[in-house]
Amino acid sequence: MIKFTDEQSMLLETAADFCRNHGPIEKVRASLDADDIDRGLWQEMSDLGWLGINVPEEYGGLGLDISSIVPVVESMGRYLLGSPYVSSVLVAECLASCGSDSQRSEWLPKIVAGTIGTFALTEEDGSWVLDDIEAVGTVSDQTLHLTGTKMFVTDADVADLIIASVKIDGAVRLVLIERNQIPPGNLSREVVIDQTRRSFRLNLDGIEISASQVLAGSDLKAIELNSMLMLCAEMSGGLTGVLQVIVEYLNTRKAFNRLIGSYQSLKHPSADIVLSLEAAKSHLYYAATLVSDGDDNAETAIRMAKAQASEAFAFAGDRAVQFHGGFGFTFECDAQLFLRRALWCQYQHGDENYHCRLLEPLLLDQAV
Amino acid sequence: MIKFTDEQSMLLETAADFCRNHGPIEKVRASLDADDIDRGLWQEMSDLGWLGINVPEEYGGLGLDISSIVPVVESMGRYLLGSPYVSSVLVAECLASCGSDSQRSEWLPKIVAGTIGTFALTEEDGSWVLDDIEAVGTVSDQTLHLTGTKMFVTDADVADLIIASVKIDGAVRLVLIERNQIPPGNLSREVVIDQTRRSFRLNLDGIEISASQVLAGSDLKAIELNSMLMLCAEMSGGLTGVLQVIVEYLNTRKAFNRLIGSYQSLKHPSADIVLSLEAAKSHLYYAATLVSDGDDNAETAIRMAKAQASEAFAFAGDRAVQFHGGFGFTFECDAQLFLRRALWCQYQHGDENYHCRLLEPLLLDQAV
Amino acid sequence: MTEKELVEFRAEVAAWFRDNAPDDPGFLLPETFMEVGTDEQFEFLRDWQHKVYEAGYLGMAWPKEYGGGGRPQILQDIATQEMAKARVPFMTNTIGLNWAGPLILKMGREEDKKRYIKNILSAEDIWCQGFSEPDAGSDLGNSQCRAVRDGDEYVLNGSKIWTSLGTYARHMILLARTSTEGSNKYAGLSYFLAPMNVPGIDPKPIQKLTGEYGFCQTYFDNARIPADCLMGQEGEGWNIAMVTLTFERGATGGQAGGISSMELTVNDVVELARRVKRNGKPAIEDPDVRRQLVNFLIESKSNRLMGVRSTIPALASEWPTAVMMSGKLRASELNRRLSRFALSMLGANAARFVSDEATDGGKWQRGYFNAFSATIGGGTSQIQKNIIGERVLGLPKD
Amino acid sequence: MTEKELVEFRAEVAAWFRDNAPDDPGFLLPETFMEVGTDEQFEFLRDWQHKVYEAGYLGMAWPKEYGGGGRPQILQDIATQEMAKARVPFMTNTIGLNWAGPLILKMGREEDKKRYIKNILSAEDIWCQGFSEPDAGSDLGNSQCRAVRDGDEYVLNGSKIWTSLGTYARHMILLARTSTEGSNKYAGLSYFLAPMNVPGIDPKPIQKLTGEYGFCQTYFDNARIPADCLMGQEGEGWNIAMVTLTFERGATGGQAGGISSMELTVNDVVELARRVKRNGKPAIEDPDVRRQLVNFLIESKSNRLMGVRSTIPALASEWPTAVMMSGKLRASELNRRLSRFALSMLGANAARFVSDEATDGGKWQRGYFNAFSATIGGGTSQIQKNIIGERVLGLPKD
Repeated sequence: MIKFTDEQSMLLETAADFCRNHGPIEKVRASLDADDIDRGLWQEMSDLGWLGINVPEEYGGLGLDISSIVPVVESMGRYLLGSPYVSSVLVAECLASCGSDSQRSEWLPKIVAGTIGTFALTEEDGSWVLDDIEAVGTVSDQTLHLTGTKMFVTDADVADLIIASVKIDGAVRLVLIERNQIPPGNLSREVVIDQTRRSFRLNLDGIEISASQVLAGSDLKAIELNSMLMLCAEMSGGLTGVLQVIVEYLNTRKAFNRLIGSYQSLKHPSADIVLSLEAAKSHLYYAATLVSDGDDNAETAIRMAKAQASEAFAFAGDRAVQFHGGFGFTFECDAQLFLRRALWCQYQHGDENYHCRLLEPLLLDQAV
Repeated sequence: MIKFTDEQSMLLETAADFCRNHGPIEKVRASLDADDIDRGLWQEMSDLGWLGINVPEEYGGLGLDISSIVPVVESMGRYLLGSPYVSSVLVAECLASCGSDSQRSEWLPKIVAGTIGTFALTEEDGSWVLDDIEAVGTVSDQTLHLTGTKMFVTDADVADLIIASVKIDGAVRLVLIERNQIPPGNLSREVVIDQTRRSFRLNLDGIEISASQVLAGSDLKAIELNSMLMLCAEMSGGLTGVLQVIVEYLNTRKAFNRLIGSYQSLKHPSADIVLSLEAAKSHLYYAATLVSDGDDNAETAIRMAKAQASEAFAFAGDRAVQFHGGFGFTFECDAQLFLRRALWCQYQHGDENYHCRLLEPLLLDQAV
Repeated sequence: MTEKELVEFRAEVAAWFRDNAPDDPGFLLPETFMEVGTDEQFEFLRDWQHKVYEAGYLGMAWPKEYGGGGRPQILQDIATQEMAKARVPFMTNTIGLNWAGPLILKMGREEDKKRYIKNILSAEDIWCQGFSEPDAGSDLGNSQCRAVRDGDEYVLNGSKIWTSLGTYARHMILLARTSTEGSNKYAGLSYFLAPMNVPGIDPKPIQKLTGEYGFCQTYFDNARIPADCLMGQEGEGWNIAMVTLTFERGATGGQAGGISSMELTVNDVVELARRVKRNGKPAIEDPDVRRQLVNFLIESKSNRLMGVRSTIPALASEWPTAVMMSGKLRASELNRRLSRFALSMLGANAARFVSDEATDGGKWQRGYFNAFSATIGGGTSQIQKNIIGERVLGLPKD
Repeated sequence: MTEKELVEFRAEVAAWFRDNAPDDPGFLLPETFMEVGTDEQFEFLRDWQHKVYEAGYLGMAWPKEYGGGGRPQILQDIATQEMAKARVPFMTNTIGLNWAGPLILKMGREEDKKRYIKNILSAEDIWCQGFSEPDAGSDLGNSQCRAVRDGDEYVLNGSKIWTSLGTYARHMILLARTSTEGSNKYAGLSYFLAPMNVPGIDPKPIQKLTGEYGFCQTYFDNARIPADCLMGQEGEGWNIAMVTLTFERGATGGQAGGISSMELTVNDVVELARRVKRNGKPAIEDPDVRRQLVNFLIESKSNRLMGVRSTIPALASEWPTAVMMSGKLRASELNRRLSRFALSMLGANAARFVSDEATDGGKWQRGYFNAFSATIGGGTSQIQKNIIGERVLGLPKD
């Protein structure tokens, strides 16, 4: 029911080591709200071949499916690493399935080599329904004139290509915007709750691209589900990280002459958290297995995983702050880093209420 | 905002004493599933004048409003007393407002003197919407032929009059059925979760009453709200009772050489329960005040009170069983008596989900 | 065996249970062996187990020479799965099949195996368990029930509690104190395969919060049992009890197989939601019911997936014992909340109790009350959380 | 005063606040005095308090001879209510108005009253509080900060934490240890009205989890303060601190009045639900949002009604101290959950933080983070539940 190949095991081991080495929390703290990504880290990821894991072999990748990325992203989540890795991998996945031959030939080898990609999908009202957009592309001759505004475009300033959703003749299409096609001033940094993220607002007004930059396909659902799988991986890793922070403090700090971990009011919620982590990790690898198998139930599995992990990680982050007492209220305490990460992950692509409502028809209204 | 008169204070004091004296738990246990009500108890209540509290003075009552009953019913709930008191009082209230002059003159003085009344409203599907019924009354000459079945008719076997809801010419009306109009065999005892209740199924088929037994009014909403106010009073009392049971055990029983009340996993939920009791009691007397004032917000207050207390009392009952450990699993432990009472009260006239949904338009869709 | 043979075997078992599933007896059956409260229930269930054993679908992997099937464990696993799917009544001799039987096979003398195993499988001999005591709380080490050697007998005095099937059982696995000395309270305990039909052993039914029966308090008043009922040596009782408990937790194999309860699943509750009305409308259409059902489906999926994932070493979490140590907590609390929730779908009819007029005869109300047996018995949920906090996460003791 | 006069007064105050409410300063204001993180915030709030005092709506019931209004308490209560209704910024000198001021009026020397009271009201002198210490946990009795008498001075060494407004304060109410002997740890504590502008007193801002400032850790390095800063006698510190805390809890009267925070109400969140979109639709139309809002409305109504009902002796419950002892727990936990919930209504925009692009400038996200100050400070919610269990219900100590 859950498959995990030797290949994936090896990748997981490498990723865990790599992220542990790059993940001392001081390094993460130094990266908060940074002006640039960690170029050294990026180069190392690229050198390890991680950017090509899900790229077809003909374009220089390993030819594995997107679910093989899960252990890598989970490990990153464990140490709160920030990078354009997930967005680049997802852009590659999207190009591989929705791009034209020439788009694939042009971009996939570049991504394998370290070119950064990202998405511009969400708009001002923060809707999670990806085809609920207002940005427009108007064709005249062979040029596409874009208008509208996109939000939460991560690492947009360092991305070489941005896949954006716009309406062309009333239909939602994906377009590929290159870095040099964005006028200066159209990008502005956003202040987001997870300071390890570098997020931008992208004003599409005045951007002109060639009509050939429209992607052949526009499978928004695939983008949504793949993104969610990656978020679940981050959350599973993050839950592990935050629980370590909690356990360490509960085993160190004393109150009324007892280690605070001996109090059931802290011990029992910590037990709840470890069980929620076990659940999250299980849903994650189950969803990954179904994605890998191309199983029709993958959507259900991913939405379940997203709903469960969103709630669990946000709860753990909240309790982590509370259980650290006065120290938890300071920026210096690592609990807040995880809480912020949890809130980011929870509100990307829909929280538990959203997905549980979407799960209702999938789970309840079919023949048993 | 909450009014409580000296008159009510005195009544409360008398009621508390009375119920404490009649409420040793052994007596309650002896009454479970009994074939008859406690006639002595009933006589005493009648002698105290409690059956006339809300009956207009012209019919021999005290002429107070229904909310004055609250402290009496709360005290009864505290000791799990069972009796046809609430149903009789509510029948009197209904007759006073919906009955004809002759119906009032005939029945109200009798109720003050101890005649038992009850309602037959709910039907087989257990719907809480009181006008969602199928029972029918068909008029021919001056006779009304009844058909249909009613559920949860408490103390029907000892009631002298039963107010039932039936559809006459498509409209829901209330009719007054006298004891001698019910053929033998039309009543059968029901097994209900709260063994202090004596509940019956009433088959209306074959019952014929005079057309003059139709009540002039048919204010089902008033019946619903008044019944709920009484249930809230029972629940507030019940919460007090069950918390006493919990606290006593937690201060007596030891595990691993410590009194179990010293464990936070029992202590903290107990703290939650006392706060929920304080809330329930407050909502109760607020709702009683608004009812007494004839305030338009009484409906909102009662539904809030019902929703909050239903959840709180059922939670407390559940935890009471759990916290008693192995003993809690036995019939001998009093926790189950309260849990059963809580479940009865919760599912009469709608649980918290039902009322919260009804509160939405009342609370959210009006101008702030 | 080949994959094909397994598939064929599964089909065969499924067919047998389809054809042989007992008819509705006309009374509400218990859902676990701890709830057998009347003679008619007991007899019905005993006969059913006997029939399943005769058909060859119980104890399939137990040695042939003692009455088992002597076949591969995988076949029993398949038979058990199909038994569960067929939703037939459970195998009532649970203590025998899952605790005493495996223990005797693992540690018993040859004569014990010959004497007990077949009758455990056929339900000829019902077994019960004598570990807990009224005042010992959750720590078995506090057991006070005495067994004093007197010639070739032991004399028993004291009492045991939560003896399910106590009045029907022919044998008891009994933990009793043979010494009050020794380095610690565990050292003086011994383990017996005790007969129940002996003067001075008196199982008294305990009325449960449901009003029904199913457990006893078993009193020992100078009851004399043969000395060869002792299992192992005097003073080894604690260790043998711990081995027994590993069978209880299902952590190791060795049980006879067969379902031991009518497990309540979320799908049962979904199915209930489709056919009952809450407030005049099918419960499945109620937005609150729908949301709750989805939450429960996710939770039960979590539990199933955890079991699967934890068998893949590469995917172990940093707290690898969490899944194993939490099985009882997760299952019992889910069951309590789920049966509690099922009630809420019934509208006013939630307030009924076991009777013909109640939905499904009142099994939902009774199920909720009975659910406490698992959130309390075998260490309360509160104690389970302590165990997870301390043994899994390494937090300090209270 | 007549009912009519009160009504007129209320109208007058309401009109004044309507006419004098400050304009939006163009930056996000703090919501409590513990969140004042920048000079521009501080100056704005200090000026506002000064203006309210000058208008006569602060300290109305404090004695006229020290700078108060010398008028009936009921008038101040009305003014405070109207201030809250007008949703104007809070009175920033909270420690002075609600703790130090009432204490000095109750127990201080005549010269203290003359010296301090007026400037507390006018915000000329900001006060801060020095009770908590970094390693003392929730028990003030563990305070280690030393005050050693040397001639007509005390020499201070150690540190205090959670000093809000520490960098702006001119005075501190300070609990320090003058003796390590005595029958118990409480006996050696003394209470000071200490100046802050003294060499060796160094308040260092602490960065909060929001990334902002608002608290300090105040270090004392051989700081010398005049001996007459001692309040009462040496060794009376614990008792005076307890009196101070009764003012904090608001259990007794005596405070200057005026709102001390921008209280988040459920109605604020309902209002937010009306104007924001969750997933493309007004949040108020989302069934999960609606249900949650109703629950919050019931809970906040519970809190308000408890306060009212508990003043009616005949309606006291069997645990009459429950309401009073739980005020902080109920309010702080509701606030945390409510602001957390408010976030969830914003859809993807929930993931923003303090900035122009965020809904209401990011006050909801910041509000959630800041909410922990109350669930942690002044005894964590976990400790509060212990207190209710032990002191209200009479359960045994841990």
